[in-house]
Amino acid sequence: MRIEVRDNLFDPFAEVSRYQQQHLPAGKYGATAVFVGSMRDFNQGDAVQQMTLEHYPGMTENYLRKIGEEAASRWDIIDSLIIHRVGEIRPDEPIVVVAVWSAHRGDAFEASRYLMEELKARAPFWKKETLHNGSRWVEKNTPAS
Amino acid sequence: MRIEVRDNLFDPFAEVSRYQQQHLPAGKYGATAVFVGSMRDFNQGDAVQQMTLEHYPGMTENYLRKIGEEAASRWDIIDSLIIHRVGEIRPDEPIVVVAVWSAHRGDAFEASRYLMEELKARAPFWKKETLHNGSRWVEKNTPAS
Amino acid sequence: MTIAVKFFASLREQVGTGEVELMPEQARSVAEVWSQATADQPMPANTLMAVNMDYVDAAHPVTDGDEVAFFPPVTGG
Amino acid sequence: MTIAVKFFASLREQVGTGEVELMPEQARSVAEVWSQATADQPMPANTLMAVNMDYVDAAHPVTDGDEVAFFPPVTGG
Repeated sequence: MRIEVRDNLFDPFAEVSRYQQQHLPAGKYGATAVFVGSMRDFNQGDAVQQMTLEHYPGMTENYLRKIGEEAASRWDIIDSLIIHRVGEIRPDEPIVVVAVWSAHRGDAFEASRYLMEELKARAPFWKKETLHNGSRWVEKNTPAS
Repeated sequence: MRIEVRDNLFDPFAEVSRYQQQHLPAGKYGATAVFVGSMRDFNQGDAVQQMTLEHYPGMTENYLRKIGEEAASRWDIIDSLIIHRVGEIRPDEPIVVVAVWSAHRGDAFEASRYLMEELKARAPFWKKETLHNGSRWVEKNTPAS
Repeated sequence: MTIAVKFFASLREQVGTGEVELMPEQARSVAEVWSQATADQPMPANTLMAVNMDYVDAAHPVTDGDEVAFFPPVTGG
Repeated sequence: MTIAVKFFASLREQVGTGEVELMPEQARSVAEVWSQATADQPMPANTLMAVNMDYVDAAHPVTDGDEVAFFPPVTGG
């Protein structure tokens, strides 16, 4: 399991691919589920020019690890990766990538969904959006579906 | 939506990344859910050396497209990609990649899961495994979870 | 014209051929296509059937120019 | 030693500081930490609280050396 908080742009698919090559045992995983959250250029009907992601250093990593360990205890997974961006972000840039490797697809799908929902519910990150006429804190996340 | 059946090795994450760059409107998708099915080197307790994937040309593509259209009608998705390998495959190589782009994560997660379950249930592909002492057809897919 | 009959995967190996053609007057349903094309071999219980690349059941009618396929449960993905 | 108090995001802006220190005798619970550190500002209803980087409620005790944090609902991912 790897947990990372990054303050610079990353390529989520290249990161997943690299992690897989370096850490996963060849031929053992049959299922890889990946989720990427990206910055949209609109929210709640307004154009968003930029976003600043604040976090609580230390607690953020603790909770990402805790969530990863919970997923590993609930599902039969081989490995997982979470990378989350902080700092200034522009539209279309990735914010988060979550990847889960498992022997079977059910475990991979469900664990990746769990990681994302728990991350959004419990990991201490906060988004502030820059609009054309000022900025605002995002008050709450969208529900799961 | 792109549907492809390929008889050569592909890099699933590079394919998803390239498709995204070429076809997705920047800043409009907030959620990308990707699933990759890979060949394991074991199945039902036996070491598997190689696999041959047969399909029904024409019907396979029709059903992948049908499944993709069903997902697009059920969930609010922006685009989707399905690539499935056929022919001779070695352990650790990707068999299938499914990617769904949406404004919201619930739609992306659920549509990608739907694509995989329906693909496994209805798309005419058949796996034959080569073991050290001969070969066997895989008789049925593992259940969803 | 004719009816094109296809067999895939383990059924292809079992029947001994991947493709045969029937004259339209030889079969009016998918079940009759199977009997004619396989010389009355028993059809495995889990056999799937398609006419013109859509799933159908054994009672489905066939007509001149149809493509009829038989195959075992699918195992892709 | 002291109690380190942190505020994040909109609460940091509202309280006007990101970090203050209290003497341990000033507060025995998270609620008392808030009152002391904010000069009795009202606490927004949806405020989240952590002691030593674990979520707690307002009644949670605090002791010398603790790190206490207040922040709004999280919005990552």
